[in-house]
Amino acid sequence: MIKKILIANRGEIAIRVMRSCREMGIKSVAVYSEADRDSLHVRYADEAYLIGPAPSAESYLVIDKILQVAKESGADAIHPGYGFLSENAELSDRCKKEGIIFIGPSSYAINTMGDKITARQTMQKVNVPVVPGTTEPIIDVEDAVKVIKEIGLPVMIKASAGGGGKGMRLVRREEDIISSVNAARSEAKASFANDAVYIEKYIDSPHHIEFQILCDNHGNGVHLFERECSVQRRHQKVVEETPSPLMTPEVRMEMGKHAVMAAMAVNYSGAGTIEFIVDDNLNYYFLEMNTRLQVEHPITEEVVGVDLVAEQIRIANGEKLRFKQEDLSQKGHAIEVRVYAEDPENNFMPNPGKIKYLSEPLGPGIRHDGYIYSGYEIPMHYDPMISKMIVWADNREDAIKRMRRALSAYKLSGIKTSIPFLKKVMEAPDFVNGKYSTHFIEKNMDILHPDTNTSEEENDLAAIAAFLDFMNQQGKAGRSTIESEPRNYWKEFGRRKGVLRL
Amino acid sequence: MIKKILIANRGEIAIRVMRSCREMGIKSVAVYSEADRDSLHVRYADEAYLIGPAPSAESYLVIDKILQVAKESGADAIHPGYGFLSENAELSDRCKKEGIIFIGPSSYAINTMGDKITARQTMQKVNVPVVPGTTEPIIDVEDAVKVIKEIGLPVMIKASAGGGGKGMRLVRREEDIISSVNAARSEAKASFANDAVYIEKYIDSPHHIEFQILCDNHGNGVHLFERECSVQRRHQKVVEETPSPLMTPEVRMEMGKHAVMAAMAVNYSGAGTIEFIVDDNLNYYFLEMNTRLQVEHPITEEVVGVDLVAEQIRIANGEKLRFKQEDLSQKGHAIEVRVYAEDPENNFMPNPGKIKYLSEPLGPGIRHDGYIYSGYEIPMHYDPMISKMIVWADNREDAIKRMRRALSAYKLSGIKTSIPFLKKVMEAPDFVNGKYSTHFIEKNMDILHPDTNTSEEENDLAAIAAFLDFMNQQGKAGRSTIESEPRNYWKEFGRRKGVLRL
Amino acid sequence: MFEISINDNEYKIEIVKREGNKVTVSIGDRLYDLDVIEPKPGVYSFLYKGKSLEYNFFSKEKDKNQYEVVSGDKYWEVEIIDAQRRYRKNRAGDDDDGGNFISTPMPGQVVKLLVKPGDEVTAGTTVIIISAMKMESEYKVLADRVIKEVLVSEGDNIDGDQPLITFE
Amino acid sequence: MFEISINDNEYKIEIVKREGNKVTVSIGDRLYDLDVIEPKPGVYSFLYKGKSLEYNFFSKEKDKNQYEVVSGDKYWEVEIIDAQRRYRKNRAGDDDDGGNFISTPMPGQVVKLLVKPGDEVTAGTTVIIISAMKMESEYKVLADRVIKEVLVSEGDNIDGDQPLITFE
Repeated sequence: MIKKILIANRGEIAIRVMRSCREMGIKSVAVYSEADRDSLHVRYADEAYLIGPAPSAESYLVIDKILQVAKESGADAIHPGYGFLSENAELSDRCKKEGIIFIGPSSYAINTMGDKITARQTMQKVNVPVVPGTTEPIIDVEDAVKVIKEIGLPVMIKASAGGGGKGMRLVRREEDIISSVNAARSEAKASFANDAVYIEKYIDSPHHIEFQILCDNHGNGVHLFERECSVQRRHQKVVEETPSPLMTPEVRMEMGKHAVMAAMAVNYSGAGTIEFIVDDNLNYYFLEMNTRLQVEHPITEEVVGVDLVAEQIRIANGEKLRFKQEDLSQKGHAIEVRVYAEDPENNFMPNPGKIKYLSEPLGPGIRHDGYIYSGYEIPMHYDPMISKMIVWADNREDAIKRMRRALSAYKLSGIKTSIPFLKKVMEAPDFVNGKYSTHFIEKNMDILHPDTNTSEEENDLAAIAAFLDFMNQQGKAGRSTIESEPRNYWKEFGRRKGVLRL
Repeated sequence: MIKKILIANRGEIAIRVMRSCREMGIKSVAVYSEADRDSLHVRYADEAYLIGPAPSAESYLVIDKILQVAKESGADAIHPGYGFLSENAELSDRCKKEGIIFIGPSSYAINTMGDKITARQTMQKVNVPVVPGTTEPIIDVEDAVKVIKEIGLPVMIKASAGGGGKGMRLVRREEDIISSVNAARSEAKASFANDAVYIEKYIDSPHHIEFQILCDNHGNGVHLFERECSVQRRHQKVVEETPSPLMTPEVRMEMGKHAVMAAMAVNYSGAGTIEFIVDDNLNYYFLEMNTRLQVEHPITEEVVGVDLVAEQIRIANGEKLRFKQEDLSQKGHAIEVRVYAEDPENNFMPNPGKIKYLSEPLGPGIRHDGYIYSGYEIPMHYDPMISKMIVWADNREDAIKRMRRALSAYKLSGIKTSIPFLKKVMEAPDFVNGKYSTHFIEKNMDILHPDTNTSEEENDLAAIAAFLDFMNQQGKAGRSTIESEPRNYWKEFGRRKGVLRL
Repeated sequence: MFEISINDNEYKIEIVKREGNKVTVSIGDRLYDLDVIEPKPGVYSFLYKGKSLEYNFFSKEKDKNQYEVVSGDKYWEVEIIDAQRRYRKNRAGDDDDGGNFISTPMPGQVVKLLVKPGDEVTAGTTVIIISAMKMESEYKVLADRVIKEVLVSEGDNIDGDQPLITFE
Repeated sequence: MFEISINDNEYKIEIVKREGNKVTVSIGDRLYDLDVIEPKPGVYSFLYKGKSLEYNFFSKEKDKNQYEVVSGDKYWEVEIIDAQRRYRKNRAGDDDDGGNFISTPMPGQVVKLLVKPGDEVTAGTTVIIISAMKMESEYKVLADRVIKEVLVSEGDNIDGDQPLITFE
């Protein structure tokens, strides 16, 4: 039985894992870098050990240090969270060697799924659909035409040696096939001195839909339905929801079965995610498997009613899955947004700094997985995600409304965040109507900026607020009682009126 | 269509109602007393109006002032929350007269259910079980014996004119009936010069179980299952949960039907609660109806997946119920605890004051309905309840574990609260086993006190923490940069070491 | 040098050494090496032999030397005894037996005054009624008393631990 | 008397009257009667003609006169112009065209320096690479430049708006 878990991570996911540990009566061990002594995961854990300087490569990524703390603290198991060492096959192996339970799959599963080519081959072997295309380079025009006709239009022709868009041709019409193949090949030859090309099915309006799976060590596996993750910026997910507005019960069942088959194909153990690319007609293709807990796992927890971290721990403990596929169902609708310390008005530049004031949304249907607190200074060494806001409601429309309420009640000052941007996403017609692909942000960029058309009265009142605060700040040095009496700031200000020549 | 709602309340329930308003795109109007300018409901609302001095009788209870603000602000409807004017028939009538929608039932329903005797008579008329007993005083021993045999033992014999336990006799055995009746009558005669007695079924180990109902204005009514509210102190509910650990599906269905019948008997409109007293054998009797939203409504929302405030507003809007009985089901388990500003170590004395530091539990399965913020001074004029912590989990055992986690992560300083007491409730074997009646707190009082058997090391570390803070406080006056740099308190302290002669 | 009282034990306590957030404290004859930060005013995070511990306080507004310390599910009452406090403690026996006035443990409002200066009241008599948060409490004298001063009026808001009525 | 700039308009602004939390402010030729409290430092709650409004700020650490004001879904940039600020503004035209150094809008770490003093670089050349939160950004010169000083070294932690490299 696992009695003590070392969490080889930081930030919200470390705390997320510790929360389940606490509920299960399991002790948690934090590790931290020199930049993280005052991070919440250190304060939240039962034990905490320093493992090195701020850069991850010298602390959170050093397997030796983590194993050393595990032994020193007597931890039975290591949970890697996501990111950092979560998909590191060496950690999985080293744990096995040291007799520590790795809460995740074997190195075989990590390696097989971590390599695009072996993953694709493995999926083909068990008949999970992959994006149609050639796996061997093509050097003959006749072959290319034959392959394209097999795959069906549209296709993308890509230079074997290519990159940066050079030697790429999108073909939509049959009459363009030969000219496009030739053009791609001659461009490839000119750029890379190699005219071999690959051909791949082109998906016009792609949706990113993934399936959560859980497999125990006794040959049982289930899926916990899908997550729609098409709202992406620079291939980073920004908003996720479940159920997917695109999905039908039939396709869901079929994709779910394929997801479980995909996991079974590598003797998977624990929680994992099968990512699919899906077109508007619900044709779907295996993209990759994430052999770890995902950032967006909470929306599945909300809708299916399962604590995924608790299940990971039970599986690692050698227990059998507590439910069969037919015991699981989706209830209501959940949405997650990722809140980043970044400036949406300034090309989403990361914006670390100190949180001055923090007020978190509460009330019905809101779950908030975060790690910041007022007074905390976000270190610049790590990921700028500061929290995940998750809402649940009976249906999608109400969930969107609830998310709007949550975002407008989430107030913090000191740093800029993506909250204003996320509010705009919740209002964008394409999102509200559930009609969006991975092109959503690009397509809607001009309506995703915060409002600037405000009335004269609104402008005046905002100016007055800033002015009153400025006057308050000016007089700060002169006040002595303020510290213990924050509410009297303003009263004090009044009393000092004369002094300040107002 | 309701576009703007005045919330004639304060504290957590005012904010709870405003949250649903915000999600529904309805403007909210707050009213506040002079003690509440900095209360969160004023800040959270779209509009806010002062209605008088701190005492409720001069502000929150003054119907004229509330109607005046409703007219001035152009509110279409008034939501009374719970407490204050929520079961005031006059407000219901006055609203009708002024053409403002009262979000609650008619004065007829409020009055009929508000009076114990008419409520009991109404229930008997529609065959909803009431606690068996006599409604007319009995002056003859023969009649008494006959009635007792009808009701069945045990019974309580109560002096008609009685009070304070005088003239009361509990009868458990048949052979004691005549002697007990005589004893009660002679004691009653001696004390009150009146030997008439009532006889009532005595319930040994009573459970307080209530049913949530919703009725629209079109003759449709449903129940949303039960809430178990037996954890009470001085008839005040402290912890509520749903489903009740006592319940069976058959009894639930039957009680639910009776609850809907009870509401229909007074042409009920909106959300209401039928309270039953239940014995260990699941015999149940109508106790009273609360013609308003209950404090503990969130546990029903969590388990049934319905926003009760939103439904109240839709019903008041004249809409038909969006679901039938067969559409509703219970999923998982929810528990609510009421957190009071009170000192459990000092006879639960209210303990108002200023919140210095506040850190609220987050993460999976936790809902927190509160209204305090760090820096807020809880006024002494109103109810000492500061928040409600609600957890949801897949089953009762996990919900209890989650509540323990939530309570230990809820940190605030400045005032004493009932949190340590609530933690002990979550650990008490009778609660954990689901075997408790309304006598629970009384029976378990000695194990509901916080731990004091701590080790020397634990004592030393606690003493050191207090000592370090004391030294910090001592040096406070000398520091100037602290205000904007809270995290440097301790660093500053270090630098001042010499000065403080440490 | 300070003394500290916890769970009815008194110990000498001293900060022996401090470097950055590494602190060594002696209490009684025991020595503790700690890693200490104060992430927010009044919240202390200790790392001690690997354990992560966090402390919150409920200190009385009126008495900066008295602490109620909370950590996890545990609770302590702590008093820091400095020179001033020791002096007052020594004096206390002379003119203050702790029973020469009536006060309340919490803030509230005076609802009713039942005595005036000069009244003689017997043990158990209610002399004042205070309301706080919808609850009224009666305050009684513990012994036969003669009322000296009544320091508040009906309707007054009062603080906790404030003398309300004094006795001869 | 102060001036304030909001959405590119400049107005005179003044607190005309104040009693308790009732405040009258004039801005331009408009007068506002407000009920104002500051429930927490830096958070302002206004009641104005019945409306309840709340304001938060993101003020730059380096510049106390510049505010980014947020209320609900709305957002403003505000600058308070006092005597000192006006003086600096008037001077600015003489010796500072805003382009004689490279700085970053946020704190970070210097990853790579690509120039040294005396180097001549053409417009668009990357001169420094900064990393902040897992993202590296290249900073380029906007015109042909001669490097004057390099004020930081590789590996240095830097603040936002801090001059890193200056030009002749």
